[in-house]
Amino acid sequence: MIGEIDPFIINLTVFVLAVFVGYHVVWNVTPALHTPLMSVTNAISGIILVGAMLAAGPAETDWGVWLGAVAVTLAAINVFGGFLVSQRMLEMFKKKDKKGSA
Amino acid sequence: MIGEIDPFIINLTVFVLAVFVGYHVVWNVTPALHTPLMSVTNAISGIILVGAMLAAGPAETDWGVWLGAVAVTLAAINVFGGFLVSQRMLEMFKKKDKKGSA
Amino acid sequence: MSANMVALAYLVASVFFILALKGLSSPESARRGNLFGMVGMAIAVATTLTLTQNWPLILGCIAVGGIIGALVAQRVQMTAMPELVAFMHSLVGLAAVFIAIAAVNNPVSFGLPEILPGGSKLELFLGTFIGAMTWSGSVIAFLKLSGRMSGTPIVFSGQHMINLLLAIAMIGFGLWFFFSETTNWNAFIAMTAIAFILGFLIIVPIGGADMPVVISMLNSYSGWAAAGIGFSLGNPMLIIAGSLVGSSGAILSYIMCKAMNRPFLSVILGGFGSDGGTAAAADDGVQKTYRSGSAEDAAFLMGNADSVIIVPGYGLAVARAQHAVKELAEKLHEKGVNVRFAIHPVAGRMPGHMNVLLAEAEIPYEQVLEMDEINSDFSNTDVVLVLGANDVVNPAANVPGSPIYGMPILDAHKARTVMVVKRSMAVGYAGLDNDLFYMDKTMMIFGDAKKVVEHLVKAL
Amino acid sequence: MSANMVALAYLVASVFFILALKGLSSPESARRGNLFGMVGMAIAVATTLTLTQNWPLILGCIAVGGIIGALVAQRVQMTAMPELVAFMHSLVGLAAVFIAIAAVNNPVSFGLPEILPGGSKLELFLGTFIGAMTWSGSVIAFLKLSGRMSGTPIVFSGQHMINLLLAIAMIGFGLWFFFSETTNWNAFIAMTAIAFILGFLIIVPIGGADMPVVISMLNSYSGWAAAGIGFSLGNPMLIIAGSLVGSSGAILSYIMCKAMNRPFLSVILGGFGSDGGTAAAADDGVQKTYRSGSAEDAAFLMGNADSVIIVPGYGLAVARAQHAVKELAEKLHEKGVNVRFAIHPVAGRMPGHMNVLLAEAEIPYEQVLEMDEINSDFSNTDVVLVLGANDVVNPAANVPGSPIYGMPILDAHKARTVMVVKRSMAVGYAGLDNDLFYMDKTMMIFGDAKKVVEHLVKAL
Ligand SMILES: NC(=O)c1ccc[n+]([C@@H]2O[C@H](COP(=O)([O-])OP(=O)(O)OC[C@H]3O[C@@H](n4cnc5c(N)ncnc54)[C@H](OP(=O)(O)O)[C@@H]3O)[C@@H](O)[C@H]2O)c1
Ligand SMILES: NC(=O)c1ccc[n+]([C@@H]2O[C@H](COP(=O)([O-])OP(=O)(O)OC[C@H]3O[C@@H](n4cnc5c(N)ncnc54)[C@H](OP(=O)(O)O)[C@@H]3O)[C@@H](O)[C@H]2O)c1
Repeated sequence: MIGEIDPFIINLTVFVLAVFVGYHVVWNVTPALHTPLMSVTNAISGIILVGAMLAAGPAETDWGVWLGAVAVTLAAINVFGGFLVSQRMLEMFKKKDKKGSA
Repeated sequence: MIGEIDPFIINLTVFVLAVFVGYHVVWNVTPALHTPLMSVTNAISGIILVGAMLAAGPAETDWGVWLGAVAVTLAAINVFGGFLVSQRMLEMFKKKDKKGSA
Repeated sequence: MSANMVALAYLVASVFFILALKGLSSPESARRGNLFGMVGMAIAVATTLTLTQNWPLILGCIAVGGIIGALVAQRVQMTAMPELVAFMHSLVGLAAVFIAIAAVNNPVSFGLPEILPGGSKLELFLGTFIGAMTWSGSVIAFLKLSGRMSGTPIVFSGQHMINLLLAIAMIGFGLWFFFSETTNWNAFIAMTAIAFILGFLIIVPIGGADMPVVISMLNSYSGWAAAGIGFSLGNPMLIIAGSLVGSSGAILSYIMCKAMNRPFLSVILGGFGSDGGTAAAADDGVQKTYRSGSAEDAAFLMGNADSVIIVPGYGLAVARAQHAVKELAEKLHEKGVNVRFAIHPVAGRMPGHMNVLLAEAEIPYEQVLEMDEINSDFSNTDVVLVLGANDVVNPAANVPGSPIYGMPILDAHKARTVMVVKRSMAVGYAGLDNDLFYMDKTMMIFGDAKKVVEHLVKAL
Repeated sequence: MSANMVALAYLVASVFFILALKGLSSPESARRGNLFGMVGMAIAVATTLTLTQNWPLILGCIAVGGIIGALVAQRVQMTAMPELVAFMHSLVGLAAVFIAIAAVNNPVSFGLPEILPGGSKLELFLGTFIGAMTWSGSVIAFLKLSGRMSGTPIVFSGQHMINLLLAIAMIGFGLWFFFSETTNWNAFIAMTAIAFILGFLIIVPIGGADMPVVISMLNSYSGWAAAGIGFSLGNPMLIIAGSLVGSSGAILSYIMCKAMNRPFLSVILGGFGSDGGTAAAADDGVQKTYRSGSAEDAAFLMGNADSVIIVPGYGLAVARAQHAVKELAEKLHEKGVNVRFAIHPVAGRMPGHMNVLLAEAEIPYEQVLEMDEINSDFSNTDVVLVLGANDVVNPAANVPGSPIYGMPILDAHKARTVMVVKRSMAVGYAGLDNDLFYMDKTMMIFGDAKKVVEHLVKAL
């Protein structure tokens, strides 16, 4: 059956399920980690990098490709910055254990 | 892109997301309602009725169709019995409110 | 309906099923959740009806099944819920087998090619075998839980060997079916028959009280099987609903095994647990003494207590004592006693069993507390009344080397006075003697739970 | 790679993203979660790389961006997290606009037809306009949060009218773009430019302290936009990751609005909140009196208390007093005082702001309690130290008719003694006078939070 279904309906199915997953996963995040949640989702929204790479992808380099390259750079700042700053923050939430074992 | 993807991968995507949803939703069920959870999922597993209807569906009624009809009956017992007994049980969990408002 | 409309309707039905389970997160929203489940099923069935030609026959069958189901649901005793679930479960298994046979007979009606492709054959093989095992396993579970068959594990030597040989034979026939050019009915029927027998043989060695884990596991399997059929038909409805049921069964099995502190595999391999009727096990040579008292003694002590915790167990369900208990709680409440109920996650014979019984008796659920919520309060409690519970209050769980070592228990032994209502000194489901019964502060009150509680109410 | 392999890899990456967010459910698993997020991103990027021809250029750009990102992440002060998120957010918006322009220029490289179909045009229009607004909105948020621009709402008459006219113009150019046979660059550029301007104009009237809601909302929008692009490219990776981000932003906005007891719409329409620097509002004609004391007085009282609850607020972040506070807590602890921290859900300028600062100072998170956990303990507490907080302890929230009526607050006013550290009698973000400051049991200690706390530590 799935072969005959319009891609839009399939996308919609995936979307609806993903929203349910997101809803539950985010509500389970502990309030103490809401700032890291913001920065992790910020990093994940850097998935736009995938789109930017497609824009910078074609072999003939016209101005659109250069625009794509700039987008790649911007998105990469977001991805690296987002994950690394989250890492830094989350390390802080751990410190206490270190001291306990020291 | 989704048009070129094998239906199996699409099904897999839907499956993986649905398992995540199921996992979260079930863990959020309060332990006091674990028996109703069993009977509700029992009723939902009556979704096999959909398959039974397809088996009983064809116009030329050979023995396969009759088998399908029996399957429809069995699955229907499950669906109706499951949802109604859940309803009966859950009414009990409510009774107390009634008394409070009386 | 076009494939797109069907897919869209199925998506809507799936969302309703998800909302149904979400509703069960609290007693307030649970009834609405169940309603959502019904709506989802109605949408799924109505949608599928447009794909069939035989709808008078189908609607007739649904009506017949529906009436039977409704009658069963209306008549069943709340104490019989475990067997009901097992019974209903067997129907799903049987229906799955019939559907698989019908699909082999006429693949086209399922949108499959006339000559079954290998993948579909594999899926039909899996569907049939899981369905058949679900059926026979659930039937045994039903018989054991309803007491129509002894709960004692049926063990004989070479058992696992025979099962292994049968499984190999079944897979052999499955391969024959798989590699036959045309539809090989002989192989298919032989395979199905062996699956039925195997289902019986695998389940009989499992003790009656392990049946809830078995049911839950089979429930989970049937969910995964539905999802598997969904893959072969490319039907997201079956995939999503199947995954929900599959996760639910798996999580419940996990919760039960964890609360019993037993590995899942040991439950499934069987041989554990008795009917609960055997006499106290060998007592290390030392004759232990216990104190027994009358309902009047107990009523006097409870009437003068500040706080009472009631620990219900399987015996409450056997005796159908829930309504008497409700009266008892009210009587005590009138005397100014703080009465609460402590529920162990595996008290009784299915998860949440006690909650349903207490809810049936209209005991407000604020008085009914889970183990984690109440365990620290036992030490400040005057009287604990253990009503037909045994393993869930057995302090042996704290002793390394005990078979139930590590199982979380209700700390009834920490209360100032313990009263235990049961019919004899017999062991519970785990077959272990219970040191709680021999403590100085413990008083045994022998008798059927319902009768004893009724006496208590009168004496108060 | 074949489309199937790509789709499979994207599915794996999606699962990693889900696990990343799941990890944040507890501080113990959070770092592993973040790692999962990185792995997911690495898989997504590596997979996409196989679809591009220009990979030296792309890898170079990623390297440059990565280095900049790493440096920023390493250097940023923890107190500057709100502005950092706003800054990073603006980059996503700008990247989205560039991608949309590139897609209009060369649709084929995105797997779209040479002549853009209507649906894709619509999606590109939405993507551009949300991206542009995200960029300009986040830039303003960044400037306001980092203090480079006054947090005061910029309001002028006819503001909403102008915005409406611009929006209509933007949609008009969008329609022109949509109905043009060939690629209509004029319409597209005009539309984009208006979207940028509109982004500025819509955000400027919103007060500085409402920026977190704005950021969160824009974050949510950018998630939905990514999901939308996923629809047009049939890319499940973008759909799933986008939905996760979208839900997260929406839920955080909801939580913030609920904790402030303000409808979302009133936040977005703007005009609320000041820089926090204005003098105490009109005091109903009556001159209210307050008592102020020195750090030494406060140290004496706290040193002799049994229990102290510290309520940190935005002022703690402004003063960067977290390390000093840690020393204070340790000093008190050595004296046998039971020290705990009470965190209001919207204390500071982003959700969880205080938790991060206290974690940075290595204050064990068992001492750091959420509002619900600690609110009932205030009445049994000797001393409450309010450190640069204001609105979150304003009892006006209990007074019907007050602008913050209904906002849940920390019950600091129920403690035996209240000490408030701030620089003046100025109002907080909500612009309201705080009756807590005028209570008989309250002592104001004026000064910068860090300096005052350092004095306290010395005096103890
Ligand atoms: N709930 C679940 O989901 C689940 C699943 C799997 C396994 N289990 C197992 O089931 C057990 C449940 O523990 P439990 O404490 O509830 O039950 P239990 O340990 O089986 O003990 C029940 C006790 O009730 C007494 N009893 C039986 N009929 C009675 C009657 N009519 N009146 C008064 N007393 C009666 C029995 O003693 P007498 O014969 O002396 O009267 C027996 O000792 C645990 O071992 C658990 O691991 C539970
Ligand atoms: N956290 C979020 O996610 C979020 C989101 C949106 C809105 N908000 C809003 O932000 C507010 C947060 O409440 P809050 O109590 O944390 O902050 P607040 O009400 O804004 O008060 C902060 C106080 O800190 C003082 N202060 C500033 N700098 C200081 C310094 N260097 N040393 C000492 N004190 C200093 C200020 O008084 P002086 O000027 O007299 O020193 C001010 O009264 C709430 O109204 C909330 O609704 C929060």
